[in-house]
Amino acid sequence: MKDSTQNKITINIGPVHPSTHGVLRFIVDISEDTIVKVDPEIGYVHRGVEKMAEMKNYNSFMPVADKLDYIAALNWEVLYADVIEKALNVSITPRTVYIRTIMCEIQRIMSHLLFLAHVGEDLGNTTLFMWGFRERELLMDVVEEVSGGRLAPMYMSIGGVYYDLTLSFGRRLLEVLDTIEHKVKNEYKAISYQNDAFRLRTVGVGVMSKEFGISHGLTGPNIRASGVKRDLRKDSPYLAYDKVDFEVITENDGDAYARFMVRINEILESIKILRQAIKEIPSGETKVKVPWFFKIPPKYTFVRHETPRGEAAMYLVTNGDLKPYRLKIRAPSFYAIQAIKDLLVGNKVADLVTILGSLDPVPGEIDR
Amino acid sequence: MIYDFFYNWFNGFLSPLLSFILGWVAVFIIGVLITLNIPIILGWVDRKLSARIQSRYGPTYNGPFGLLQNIADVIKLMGKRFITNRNVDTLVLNIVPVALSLLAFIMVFIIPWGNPNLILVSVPFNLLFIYIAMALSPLFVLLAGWSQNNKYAMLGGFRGAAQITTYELSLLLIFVGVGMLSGSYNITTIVNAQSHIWYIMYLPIMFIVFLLSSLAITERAPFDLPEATQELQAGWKIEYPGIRYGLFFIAEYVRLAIAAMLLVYLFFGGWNGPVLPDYIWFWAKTAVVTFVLMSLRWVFNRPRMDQLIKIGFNWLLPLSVINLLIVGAVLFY
Amino acid sequence: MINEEPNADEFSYPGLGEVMFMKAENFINSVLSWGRSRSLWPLTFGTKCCAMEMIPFGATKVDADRTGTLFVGDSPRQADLILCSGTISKKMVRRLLSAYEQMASPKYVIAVGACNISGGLFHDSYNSIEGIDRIIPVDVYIPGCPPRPEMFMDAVLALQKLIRENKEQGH
Amino acid sequence: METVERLKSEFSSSLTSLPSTNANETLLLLSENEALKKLVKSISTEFDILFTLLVVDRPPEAFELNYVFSRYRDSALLTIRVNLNHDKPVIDSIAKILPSAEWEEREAYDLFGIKFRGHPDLRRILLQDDWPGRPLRKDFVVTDEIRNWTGLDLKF
Repeated sequence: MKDSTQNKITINIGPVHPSTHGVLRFIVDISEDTIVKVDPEIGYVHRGVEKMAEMKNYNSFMPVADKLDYIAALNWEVLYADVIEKALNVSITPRTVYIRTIMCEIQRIMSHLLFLAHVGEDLGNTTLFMWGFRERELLMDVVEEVSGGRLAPMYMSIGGVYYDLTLSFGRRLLEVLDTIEHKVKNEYKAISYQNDAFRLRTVGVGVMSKEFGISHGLTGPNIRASGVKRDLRKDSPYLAYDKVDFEVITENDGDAYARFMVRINEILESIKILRQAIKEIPSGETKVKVPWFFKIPPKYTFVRHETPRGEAAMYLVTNGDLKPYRLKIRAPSFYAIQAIKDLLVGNKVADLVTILGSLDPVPGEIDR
Repeated sequence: MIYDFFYNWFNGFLSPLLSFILGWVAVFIIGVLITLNIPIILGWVDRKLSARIQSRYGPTYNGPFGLLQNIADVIKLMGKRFITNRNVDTLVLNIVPVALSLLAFIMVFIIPWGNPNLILVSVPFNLLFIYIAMALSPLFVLLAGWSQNNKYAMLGGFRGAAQITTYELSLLLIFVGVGMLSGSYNITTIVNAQSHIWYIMYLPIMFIVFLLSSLAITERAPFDLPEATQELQAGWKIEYPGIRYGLFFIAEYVRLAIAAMLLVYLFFGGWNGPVLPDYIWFWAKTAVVTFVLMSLRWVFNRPRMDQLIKIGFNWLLPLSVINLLIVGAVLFY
Repeated sequence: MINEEPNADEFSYPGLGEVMFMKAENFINSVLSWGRSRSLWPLTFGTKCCAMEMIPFGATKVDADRTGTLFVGDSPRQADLILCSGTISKKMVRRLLSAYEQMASPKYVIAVGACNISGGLFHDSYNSIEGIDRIIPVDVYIPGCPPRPEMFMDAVLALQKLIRENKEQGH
Repeated sequence: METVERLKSEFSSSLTSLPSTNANETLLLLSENEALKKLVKSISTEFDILFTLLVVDRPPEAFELNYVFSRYRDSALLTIRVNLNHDKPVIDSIAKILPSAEWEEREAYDLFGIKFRGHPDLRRILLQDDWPGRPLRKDFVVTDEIRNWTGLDLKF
């Protein structure tokens, strides 16, 4: 046998590359179209968010939290608001709880649709890409109707939400959900998960065992695709997740196709949650009075939520000042990208984009 | 034959030598015009079709229905600065786009355009000439990949050469099969032999094989691995700015048109058809085949390189051989 | 005499050939600028939120392809326009510069979003650049955090107008 | 929890329980830094994921490292707190035991300058190699000089 390191080529992928989902960089050593070593390099959108948190007062940090993960902005807004409310010992009204649940689930569907679109793009199927964005726009309009913003809505405030839901919101959302359910079950089926060419590229690619995922700290849909039944919405319910009925989606194969299917099924599950939440939403106030400037006594506050990409957490350290003493952000994609350097070895170079896309990383939250 | 027409027309009032030269010049100009117009028209159709499949509009601003869009693209590409990297093989780098469009030009020259007389220059074995023009392209793809001094380009060049070489084999077997059935490698003879029954009835498997092979040889999605945007940026075209990049579109779309026309000639009876005049039959068939070839691009994702080669060698090649043997056996008895 | 004859040494009327040449030059220039304006292929240099609004700009609802803005997604060599969006961190600056330098002239730059124009929300961060016009020349700015996809369309149309009126020669 | 009882008997002298403000969280203070590796090894069967590594800079005394462990079975959390000398912040790496700690430690090295002994690949992760300073330290002030620094040698 010839030594495989002799005819090794080192190629650089990124940071500006159509399939890196933003600005990630991979320095890949390949030998005869097979990856032998990957060195992921991150930090291309490092903005020093954790330092900025120490420089701003609690309310001023909200727009920054909004832009941590720009695909699931509302989830991070809810998480940040939740941390501050926990530290302040403020309890929000029941209507706010439901509004936040609805917004989190809308954002989850939007994020997963974008994931489907990006996997389509990575595999060279531009139509799936365009369709994913077509359905995402429908939900964007719904979010815009309530909050006035599309991508970074700035809808959550500390102690509630900025505006109450509009009158037509529920009816409109249900219409959109019907459309999306129909499209996911029919059109997407034809072009992606029942399409032989799609299965050829994803089934058995990037297989991640249960042990591998656990030891590398993967969470969310990525670990659920490997058969670990773990969902914070079920395990330690927050918001209104203990009042709605839903199932934790798992797949057993742990390959790219399983990760794709978990997301497809989670869209349908989120639609189920939304329909219940719209029906059961109580009336009442949407805000608890919290002053703009406030101090939090010295304490450690830890809150974690299930964002579309996995378990996100914020660890807030306060020292009785107007600003946080330290805010640590735990980004689920950070661990996914960390795992990719062991996951990619032995695969074909063309599978790099498939595996990377199926892990659904977002550089915004990786780099913070 | 259009050359004969011009020669005879010029010969009416000029000397034979002069009419020989002028005849070739006229044919040459017509060939160039056709070659240049195919990418503009087909490119527009491609963009509009893809847009409608993806529930968009496609180009609308430039001219009616965006018809002038590709002309604007060409003008823009011609106006770009002619830049070349350091450390590249400049000669090879610049020869490749010209050579590829020249191969396309040759194919335009020797294929009949919907009528046995509508052929620029008639060549006895024009099917084989077209095959040769197609078979030469991996050489230039490889040269392009090598000359750019870029790893993406080199990988793309290797991929392109491997892909085209793999699928050319099945293509050759198809041509042999058709040649066995009709007894000729001249497209006019082949079409005339199909006046009663189309060859798709004899060679159904080969039709599928030809469909896939022609996609692979034209390097269009889903078989656009050599230039896979998501993997290799632009593959072997990566360092070509300006009009040199535009020339690749000529090669791509002319090969697409030739592939569609060959499908019609070899399997669907060419211009044969009842009641309606022959050119309507031919262009209707070609339009349908082109539509199918184009829309395949927007429905399937691309396979991996090893899978593509596997499909070519494990399925398409044996199937072609089997079909060829059956045809041979039937013809022998 | 009020109108003095110009001195023949200093001034002479252009000859016919010169006029023809100038007319032809003007015609070629106008055709070129029409082509350039109507076929702006962008290099999507998206780093952050604005990139997520840049994709709907090319997708179904707004459809950049209508104006000839084709997302070829290829290398910088074939692009005419950088749609530079999102925060540019200090690590990203040299990549932006090299991507810009790889493009063939004439090339144009659109700065998208508050972070890109002035640092925006992250202006007091230790790792962001306060405006890409410190690094590369910018032709059109799109404000917003993030801007809507329609604003991208507006910016591209504005750039097209500038190019057609020869106010913007590219770099 | 039985794990905590077991750990306390194993590391009796160096492990003290602290009151935690969060639900489901057990907070333990490890006073002996050298024992960290052994401690992590002994809990890694029970708590299988390093959920996050929170570093708090408390000048002039110490860097406070909070290793937050979690497990997939339920939502229990275990936080091990370690204090490091502020002038010479060095601690053993646990990246070999838990692969998920590798990048967290690189990040702590990058942003705080904490050195991890025995780390397989200790480089800067978020910032480029020639970046001046450790930005998340409390003595690092974001000045105009830092904000205008691009790392490029631009001449206009």
